[in-house]
Amino acid sequence: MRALYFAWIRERIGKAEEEIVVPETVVTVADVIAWLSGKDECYAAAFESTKSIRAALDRTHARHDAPIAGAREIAFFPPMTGG
Amino acid sequence: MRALYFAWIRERIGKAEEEIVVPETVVTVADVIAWLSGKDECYAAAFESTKSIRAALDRTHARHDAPIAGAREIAFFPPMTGG
Amino acid sequence: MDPAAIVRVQAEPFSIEAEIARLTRGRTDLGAVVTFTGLCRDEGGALAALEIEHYPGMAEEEIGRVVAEASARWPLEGVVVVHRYGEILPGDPIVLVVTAGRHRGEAFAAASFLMDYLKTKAPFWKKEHRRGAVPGDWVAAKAEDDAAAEKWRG
Amino acid sequence: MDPAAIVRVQAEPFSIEAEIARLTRGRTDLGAVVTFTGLCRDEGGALAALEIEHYPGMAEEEIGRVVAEASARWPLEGVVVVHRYGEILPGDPIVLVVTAGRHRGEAFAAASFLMDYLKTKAPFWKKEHRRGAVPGDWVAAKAEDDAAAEKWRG
Repeated sequence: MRALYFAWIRERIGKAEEEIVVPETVVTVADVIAWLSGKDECYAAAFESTKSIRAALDRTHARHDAPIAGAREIAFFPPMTGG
Repeated sequence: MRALYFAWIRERIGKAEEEIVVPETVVTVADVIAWLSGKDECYAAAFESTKSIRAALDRTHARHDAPIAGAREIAFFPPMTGG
Repeated sequence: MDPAAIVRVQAEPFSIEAEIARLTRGRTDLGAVVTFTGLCRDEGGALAALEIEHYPGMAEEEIGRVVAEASARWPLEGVVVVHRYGEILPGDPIVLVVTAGRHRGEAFAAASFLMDYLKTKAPFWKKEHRRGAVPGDWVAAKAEDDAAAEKWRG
Repeated sequence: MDPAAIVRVQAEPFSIEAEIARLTRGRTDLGAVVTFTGLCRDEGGALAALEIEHYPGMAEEEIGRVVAEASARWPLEGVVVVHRYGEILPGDPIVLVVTAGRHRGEAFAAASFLMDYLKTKAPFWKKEHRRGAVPGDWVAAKAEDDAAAEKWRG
């Protein structure tokens, strides 16, 4: 699936998007966060404050316990500060 | 004092303003209304529904029981419908 | 410092952007601008025109008092109120309120308050001229407008 | 019929009057138009510029969902939302909401609701570039914005 990163999450990871292939044990948004955090210290730093991470599945806000099954795009970002 | 009339009060009386000299027994706004109503049937028609009459003394909203002493201008109009 | 307060009563149309610019030009401390424009609404296509009568002098003074009341209630950085009189055609603007503040809360609240109060306190009266009908009818004041103004009390 | 709903995400500035005209042109059934403009505010003169990042595609879709929610709650006759991204200088406009209705109540309520929801749901992030400071700081979300959105529930 396509993973997108925004704002300081993007900056810490060092890229705006990438293709990820998660193992079958990764079922929810929270699982993706945990799995990405284990990749290296940049990802770990990006996701260290789990409470500050918002996610979207196929461009719709998703809770951390939402299943990712079927989604083609997952995005991670801090709380919104537009408007 | 100067008396001003607006909207349907003006139309019923047939003039927009006039100089009035009230007797000493006329003390409040309500007294002015009663006194004007007695002038002729046009004034009587203009002021027949006392509840629908608003007044201002020197360009400030005034209740019917407000004393007119010292005012140079008194105005009568229906409830406002601007905005 | 009192906020900039601009009150005008005029026959001419107004430019919303020009009125906003009076409050915002050259400033970088404003976060929120709210405008309300009241339009001449034609219910059912029978209205030929509105004729708006006003009490010259008192209209400006009374709007000024309502603006002062709003400025006392909220930390505003600027207010514009423009109210038209004379003949107004369906679809044309009648009244404009602009409020500027540091945050959106005060700008929204003050604009809404100003309109509720102007409706019941500013000395303007509307007469409806309907197609084919002579003479026109004075618009009756609405109880809901009194209620809207009343809700800001206490 | 659904009201006219126009949502745009763009780098360019916008014209408030042009956006209002999209909703009002040729119509005589509207009584009220409310606009909200959010400006880039510089607290204390230290801000050089804001940089606004957004999630292309989701930004438009999410604003569209918020507009649909507002249209379901109030009898609106038209809505415009324009949100900018990229570099924004102090004093420049960031976001515009326009609501049109027959009466002022729904136009005010919907514009206020839209702003409260856009703040917490539309995927935009602000970075502040301060004079002399490198790099900039991401603006932290405000608890008061969450509370403002929360008050419309239930």
